[in-house]
Amino acid sequence: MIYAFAILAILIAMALVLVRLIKGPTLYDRVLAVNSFGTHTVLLIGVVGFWNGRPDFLDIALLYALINFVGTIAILKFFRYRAIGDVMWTPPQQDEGR
Amino acid sequence: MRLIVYALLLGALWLLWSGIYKPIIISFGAASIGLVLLITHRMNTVDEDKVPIELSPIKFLGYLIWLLVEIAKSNIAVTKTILSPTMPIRQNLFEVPYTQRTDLGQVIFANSITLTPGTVSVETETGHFLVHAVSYSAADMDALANMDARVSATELAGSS
Amino acid sequence: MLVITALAVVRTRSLFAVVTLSGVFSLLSALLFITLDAVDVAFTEAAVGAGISTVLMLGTLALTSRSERSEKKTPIVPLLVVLVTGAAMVYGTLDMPNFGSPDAPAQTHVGPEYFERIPKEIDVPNAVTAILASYRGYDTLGETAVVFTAGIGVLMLMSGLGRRRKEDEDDPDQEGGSA
Amino acid sequence: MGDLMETSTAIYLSMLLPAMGVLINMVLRNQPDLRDSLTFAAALGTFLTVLCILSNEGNGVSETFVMIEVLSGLTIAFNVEPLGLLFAILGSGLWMVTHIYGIGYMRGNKEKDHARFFACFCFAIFSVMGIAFAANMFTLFLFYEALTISTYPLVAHKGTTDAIKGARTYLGILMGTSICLQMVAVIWTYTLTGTLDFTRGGILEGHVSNAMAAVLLALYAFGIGKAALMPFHRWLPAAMVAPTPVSALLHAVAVVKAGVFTMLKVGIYIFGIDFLASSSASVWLMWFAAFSIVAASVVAMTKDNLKARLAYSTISQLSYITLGIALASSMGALGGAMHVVTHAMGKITLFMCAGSIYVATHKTNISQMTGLGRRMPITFIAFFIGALSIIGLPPLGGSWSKWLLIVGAADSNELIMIGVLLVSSLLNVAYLMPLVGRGFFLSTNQEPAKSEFAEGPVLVWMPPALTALGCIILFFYAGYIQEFLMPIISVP
Amino acid sequence: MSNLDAVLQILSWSLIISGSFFVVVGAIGMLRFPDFWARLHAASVTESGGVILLLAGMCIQAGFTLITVKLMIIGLFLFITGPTSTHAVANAALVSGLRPKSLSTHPNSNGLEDDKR
Amino acid sequence: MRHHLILRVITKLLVGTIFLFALYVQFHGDYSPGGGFQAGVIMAAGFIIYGIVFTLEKVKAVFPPWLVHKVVALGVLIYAGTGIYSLFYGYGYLDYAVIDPHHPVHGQHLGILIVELGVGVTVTGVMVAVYYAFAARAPSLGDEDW
Amino acid sequence: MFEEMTVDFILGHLNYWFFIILMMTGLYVVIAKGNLVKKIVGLNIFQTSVFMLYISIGKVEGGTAPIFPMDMKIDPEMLYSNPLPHVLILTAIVVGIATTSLGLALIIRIREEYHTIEEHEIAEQETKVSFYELNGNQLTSGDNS
Amino acid sequence: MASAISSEPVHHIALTLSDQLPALQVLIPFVAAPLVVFFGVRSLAWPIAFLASLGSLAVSVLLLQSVIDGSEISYHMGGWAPPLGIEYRVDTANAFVLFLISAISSVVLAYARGSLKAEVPEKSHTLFYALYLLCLTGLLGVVITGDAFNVFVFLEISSLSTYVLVAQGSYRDKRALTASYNYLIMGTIGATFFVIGIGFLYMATGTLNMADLAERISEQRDSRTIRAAFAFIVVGIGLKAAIYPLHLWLPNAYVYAPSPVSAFLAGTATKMAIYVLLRFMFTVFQPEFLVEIKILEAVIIPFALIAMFAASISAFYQRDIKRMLAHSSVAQLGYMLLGIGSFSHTGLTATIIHLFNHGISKAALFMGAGCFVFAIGATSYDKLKGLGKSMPWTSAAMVIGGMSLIGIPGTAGFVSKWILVQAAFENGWWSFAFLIVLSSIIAVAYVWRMIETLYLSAPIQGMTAKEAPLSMLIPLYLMAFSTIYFGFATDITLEASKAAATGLLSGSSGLR
Ligand code: NA
Ligand code: NA
Repeated sequence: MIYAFAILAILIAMALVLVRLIKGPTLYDRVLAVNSFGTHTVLLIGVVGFWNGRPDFLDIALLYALINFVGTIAILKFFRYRAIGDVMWTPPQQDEGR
Repeated sequence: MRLIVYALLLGALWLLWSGIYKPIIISFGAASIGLVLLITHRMNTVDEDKVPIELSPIKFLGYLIWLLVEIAKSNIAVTKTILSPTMPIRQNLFEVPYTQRTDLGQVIFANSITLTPGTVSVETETGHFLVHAVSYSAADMDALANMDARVSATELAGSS
Repeated sequence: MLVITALAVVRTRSLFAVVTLSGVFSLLSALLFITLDAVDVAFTEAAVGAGISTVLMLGTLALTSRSERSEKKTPIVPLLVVLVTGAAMVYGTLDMPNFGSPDAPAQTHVGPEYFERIPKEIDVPNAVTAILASYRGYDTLGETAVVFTAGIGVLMLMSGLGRRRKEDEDDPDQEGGSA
Repeated sequence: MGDLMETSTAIYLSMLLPAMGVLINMVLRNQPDLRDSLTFAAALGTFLTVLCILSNEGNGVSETFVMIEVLSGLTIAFNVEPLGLLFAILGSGLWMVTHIYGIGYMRGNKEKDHARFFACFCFAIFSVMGIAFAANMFTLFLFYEALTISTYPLVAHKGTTDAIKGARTYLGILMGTSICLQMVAVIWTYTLTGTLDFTRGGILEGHVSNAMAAVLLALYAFGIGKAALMPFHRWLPAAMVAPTPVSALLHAVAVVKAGVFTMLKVGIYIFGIDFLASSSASVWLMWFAAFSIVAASVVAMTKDNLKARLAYSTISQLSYITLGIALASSMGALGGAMHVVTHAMGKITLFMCAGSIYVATHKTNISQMTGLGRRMPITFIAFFIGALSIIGLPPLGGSWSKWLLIVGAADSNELIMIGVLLVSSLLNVAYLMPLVGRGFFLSTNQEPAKSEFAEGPVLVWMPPALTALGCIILFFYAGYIQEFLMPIISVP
Repeated sequence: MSNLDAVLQILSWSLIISGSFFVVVGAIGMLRFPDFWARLHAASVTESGGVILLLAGMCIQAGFTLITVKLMIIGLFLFITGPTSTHAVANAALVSGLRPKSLSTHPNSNGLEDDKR
Repeated sequence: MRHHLILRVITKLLVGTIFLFALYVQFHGDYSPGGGFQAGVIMAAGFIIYGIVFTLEKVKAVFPPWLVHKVVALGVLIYAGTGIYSLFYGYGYLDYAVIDPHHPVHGQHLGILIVELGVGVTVTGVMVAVYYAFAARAPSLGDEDW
Repeated sequence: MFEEMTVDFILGHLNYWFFIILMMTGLYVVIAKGNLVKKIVGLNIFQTSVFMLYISIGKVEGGTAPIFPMDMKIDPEMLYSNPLPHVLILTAIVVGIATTSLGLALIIRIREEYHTIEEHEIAEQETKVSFYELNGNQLTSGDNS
Repeated sequence: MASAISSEPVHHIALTLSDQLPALQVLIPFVAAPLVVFFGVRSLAWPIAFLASLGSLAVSVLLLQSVIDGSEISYHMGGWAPPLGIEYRVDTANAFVLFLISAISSVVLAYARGSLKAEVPEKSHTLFYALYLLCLTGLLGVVITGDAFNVFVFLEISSLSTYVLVAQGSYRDKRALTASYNYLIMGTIGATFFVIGIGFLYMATGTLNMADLAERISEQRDSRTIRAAFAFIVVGIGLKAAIYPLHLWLPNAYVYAPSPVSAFLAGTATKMAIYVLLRFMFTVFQPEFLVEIKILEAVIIPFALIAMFAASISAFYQRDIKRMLAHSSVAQLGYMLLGIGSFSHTGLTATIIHLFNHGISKAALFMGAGCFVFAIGATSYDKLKGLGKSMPWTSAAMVIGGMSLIGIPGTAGFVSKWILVQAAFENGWWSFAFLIVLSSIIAVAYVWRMIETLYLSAPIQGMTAKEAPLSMLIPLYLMAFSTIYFGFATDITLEASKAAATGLLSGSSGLR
């Protein structure tokens, strides 16, 4: 009952975020959208678990939170340094800007 | 010493998450903890970073409660911004000095800044953070300084 | 949402977007699996599909290119193929039992028998693991071999040195950027 | 005389010796004299072995010796019967002759790759022995294909573009017909009757309708490409690019003879003469053969190149044998069988003469050979004798076989065919005699009057002289041959 | 005691509803805000407010069982990793040169507003 | 002060937990969703995030490539080896009853645990190996292509 | 055929058709698109949709996930969804990722050799290589023959 | 090893070594592969691989001996009886194919010892042999299993390892990479189609065991789900079997792969797929079903004929030996399909025996091509001119193989062609008989082109070609002579094929 409402809300939110994911325009918007999507998923798993009456699947929620985190960091690492495992990039001096 | 505390923490986590208290599972738990300790020990040896945890638990809890309140307040503020027809955004990128001694403390501060909607720590530099705010007002600097003090207060005294 | 994601993949040119959409697709399917009571599968799909798969693809993109540069080909043949295949599948579904019906052949034959036998023979709560690791354990051994094969396959394919930027003088894409 | 060795051993030995010849030539490739003489020894040995078989079996039919069963009911098996034995004697005997000739030609003409040449030669003879002693159509087909493959390198020997093209035609037609037509015919036969064994009286009677029999016969007739029945005859002139010993082998000893031999075996032992007669399945073949006889002769007349002329002559002569079978009468079959021998002797003479001329003078066209007869009398006389045999005049062997064919035509009430045979003889004169005439009786202005003795090396003019003598001898022994062959047409 | 139960139920429901509300608000902000930097904050509304409220509501529903513990651990994890992710994204954007569309001036800003992108 | 302070600190704090979670999933596969595959992926994720934040060389020092290769093969050998153990004692291949002939059900349970462990080991190894392979390639793209 | 299209039938089969649409989208991407990475993504979508189809076979109306209570006291009234498709799909997912990782490794190598990951550009390069292979010899050895 | 140690529990009877043979068939290479990786020592890699392959061969011979009388062996994996557990089911059809696969694997491995050094750098050899073993495992596993999903898993093991093995040709020619990628895409689509088919079958019957499926399918033959399942399975397998027009991946993959890989694949991979097709068509769906849906006339036969001609003609136009051989393989597969289409005992015998005969012929030919690669680094006709002189042994072996392709009497290829034409006659299909022999003529054309190039063309100036080493020639000749051997001594192959055909035509023998 109440869970249905929560599920609906989260789904709507996910759809909105999906739009942002598709639209962009920058890379970072998309990364943010993906990360946000992941958080929504974690919540959704939790709520759906409760709704189904079998909330002992929260392992999956934790898994997804972990994946979300690792994935976001990986994406950023890729696109900032364009390869994993490169020597850590040090930014140029701040005053020069880019 | 640290190792034992860490092991106990992991053990508690295992037991809490597991819910099954058969001997075979417990023994697996112990073995798992052993393996984890091995790997983390190797990791510690490999890099120069050690993250000493020098916090006072009780004060930290107190801080957390205060933080929750702050989060609630900022949430409402940003929600107003989102939902209002004009979306009054005044972005700003500015420096915020920190006073924590330990790395962990600094991180707690930085993350707290980010946790409260309206401010995000963007870069960490020597002595200060670069912070971005979405609807900046002069009062923000004071609020942040307040947060800084509270975090420092949770740190244990010790050598830098 | 799943359909939108899939269609977006067709149209988007930015490969980064495509890959993240793929991750999203996996994610949504994991959710779908949960609603279909397939929790083990959802777990695996989330870990593998949304996690590993997306990360690997991003790694590939980082080493290759960022957007699609297709020429305009007429999509007639692929569309035809797809339509025919789809039609064949729909044809096949016509005699299928309704979704979720409990007296489908799938539910009345081997399925319930597993339920009867697992408590007696294996005594493990997770039926999926029981079947996976015991009754059909040989399949799982094969699956492990597949993973093994992919692992050493990737090692074999990628074990050479990648080109270091500085050595790569004649690559036209190359810029003398710093690492 | 008692049995010197078992017939089965002899059969295998007669094939083993040529096979060893292959090895000898491969191993001893760089020691020409040892190699060539050992090969001759193998040839001699083969001939003697076949004679042993002759003494064992006479003109009877031996039991069948099965070597291996390849498919259910299909075996590689050998036996001895008069026609096959005759072919074997012919083949092994003429091998000796052509081998000597080959040595002379190759060395005289300074050809290359002697070892490969003789190795393939040996392999071809091996295949011929297999064909001769085959007890069923399956075995025969096997060795038939082996013969095609082993003679291909011989045809292409010179390695020039023309040689390669000619060899391609050779292989293309022969293999094309054998795979597309003959093999189908064989399998069809097997499906109809369940066996492929050569049996007196044939195996097809009762298993196939008359119309289908005609179709089946067509598949065989055109499928046996080596019999050069028009329109699948083009391989023969195309193979003229080969060195002359090869031509000799092809036209006299092995390939074409294997072709018509197969035709005879199919006609006599698969269909059966009586079945052919009663079903009228071979009437159409008669007309095709007749056409082939005449048309090939006409074309022969137009050819200036001697070997080409001889090639078309062979086509014509082979169709005699095909006609013999198609007449569906015993005499016809007998005539055809005998023609195998007489034509072989005659044609080999003609070819070796052509080769002798080439070795001595490097001339290939008849128009170039004016007055040559006076300088190469032995060769030209041998040619003359061979030509007479082909034309069919007594006292040469060729006259016997032609006579039997005419009788056979009469037996089948095919008077037109008699006419064809006679006309063909006239045409033979027209295309063979000119060389003799030109060689002896004409002279050109450019030529010096002196008549040197300008024959080629001994090894090159001796063999044709011998075979020419053979033509004469055959006339007198033809009767024996006829008697020898009688069992094949008599009903058991 | 049914009274307590009813109170707890209502409490949990309100928590869940408000949590959902914040979730949706955050998503709306993601769409509405004009540039990346602003959207960062919209996302963090979901991350902090939405998560805490929803999880709290579910905790109450679950009562004093292992499930509550699990929920709390999940919450803790999100608490730690959420801001870290956000920070990382912002950092990446900054380093690559992305700048906010409009900046207001302030004594403590380090002159970055001069660099427009 | 080094950069990425937050990432480094948080990662250091979390990796241990991630590994523990992985092993939890591994051994609780019988009771709740989970098992070898999932556990392997999570385990690898731990190494990967360490590698991302702390550089590839460091994670290679913790989990050297030669060890990864051996681990990859080891998992398969464990799984297949269990079956061979059954064969050796005259049972069908992978018949777990051999482990405890008097209590076959218990044997089943043990067998499942062992083979799942083999699976987890291999999956960890492979995922880490794949990560090493992809990460070791230097990119051949310039900045402008981005 | 159309007589059987009752509402119940359509509703009961809608999910299958939905998954089929997804599958065909994925298949279309694989076949029609020329970018190598996109093909792999399409392949993934195709495969994942097949998995969805399988899992939906196993679903029982009113059933729940096939994990028994900890104490193994199974309520006979309780309906569980069929675990067998789950087992198969778990295997299939893993096989899918294995294929994907190999495909991506190949793409990286291809990029290094061809400097592109678009099918048509690769084909152009390959045609050139084949052309030189066949005709290059003639160009260089033309003077010899 | 094992012995009859009896134990207490009630229902267990100890299994002897000969009982364990089905499991050992796949296990030996299966365990050898990770062992190679685990030891990581390059000098051990080849010996382990070779010994494993030989072991596998020994087991397959033993298995073939015990089932050639028409019996069947059933082995329950994990001790669980089907349909709950996975079953290995050995009858003559798959025992024969197992024998083929392990025999070719062993000979090619012996050959690879010398050949690989010329084509793949030494540092990759250890993993190469490990992948080779995995490929072998996959092939054997697909053939021996009696469970439909198990087919998929082992199919993917063999496919994935194949993709990587093909890509190893990139050291010589970078086009190997795209060939491998295209193969991956098409192969995965095929495998997924197969899985869809299995899914439909499961939906309709509720089981995955082949024998059980057979029973249940026969009760509902007109179900549209079953029919759709059939279509998807056939198309999926058809992709792997390179049935025209789903064969597009094959030429490039065979050409650019390292020579031992081409030889191994050409002899085994497509044959395994044809076996799976046979197994599903006849044992699972059973002959009555095939008759009902008229698949044979409508689809199999037309595509068989198209393959025979189109592929033969394209083989003729190729300018590279390996490419010619690859197209030739597609054509020869057409013959196998035609045998299936004739739906008679003779026809199926022809298919199965051609599976074997073509396998050994093609393996020999590709090994010969590999010798050319070893000597001169190329296989295109313009570089091979005149090599008949300087590489006589290799060229002679190629001639032998070529004869078998054409179907010259005295070779294995002739035997299968004969039986096929016989089958056509038995069905009264005159035209097909002619078509078969007509396509053989095209084979003459393309084989003869090779022969002319080798023997009758002037060698290229400056080309120094030495004959391949003994380590490569001996396995090559072993394979080439077996082509001749099995052209005469057909008792084993013929008996096995006939027994297999009988077994297949009688449908399924039900659950054990
Ligand atoms: Na914030
Ligand atoms: Na499985």
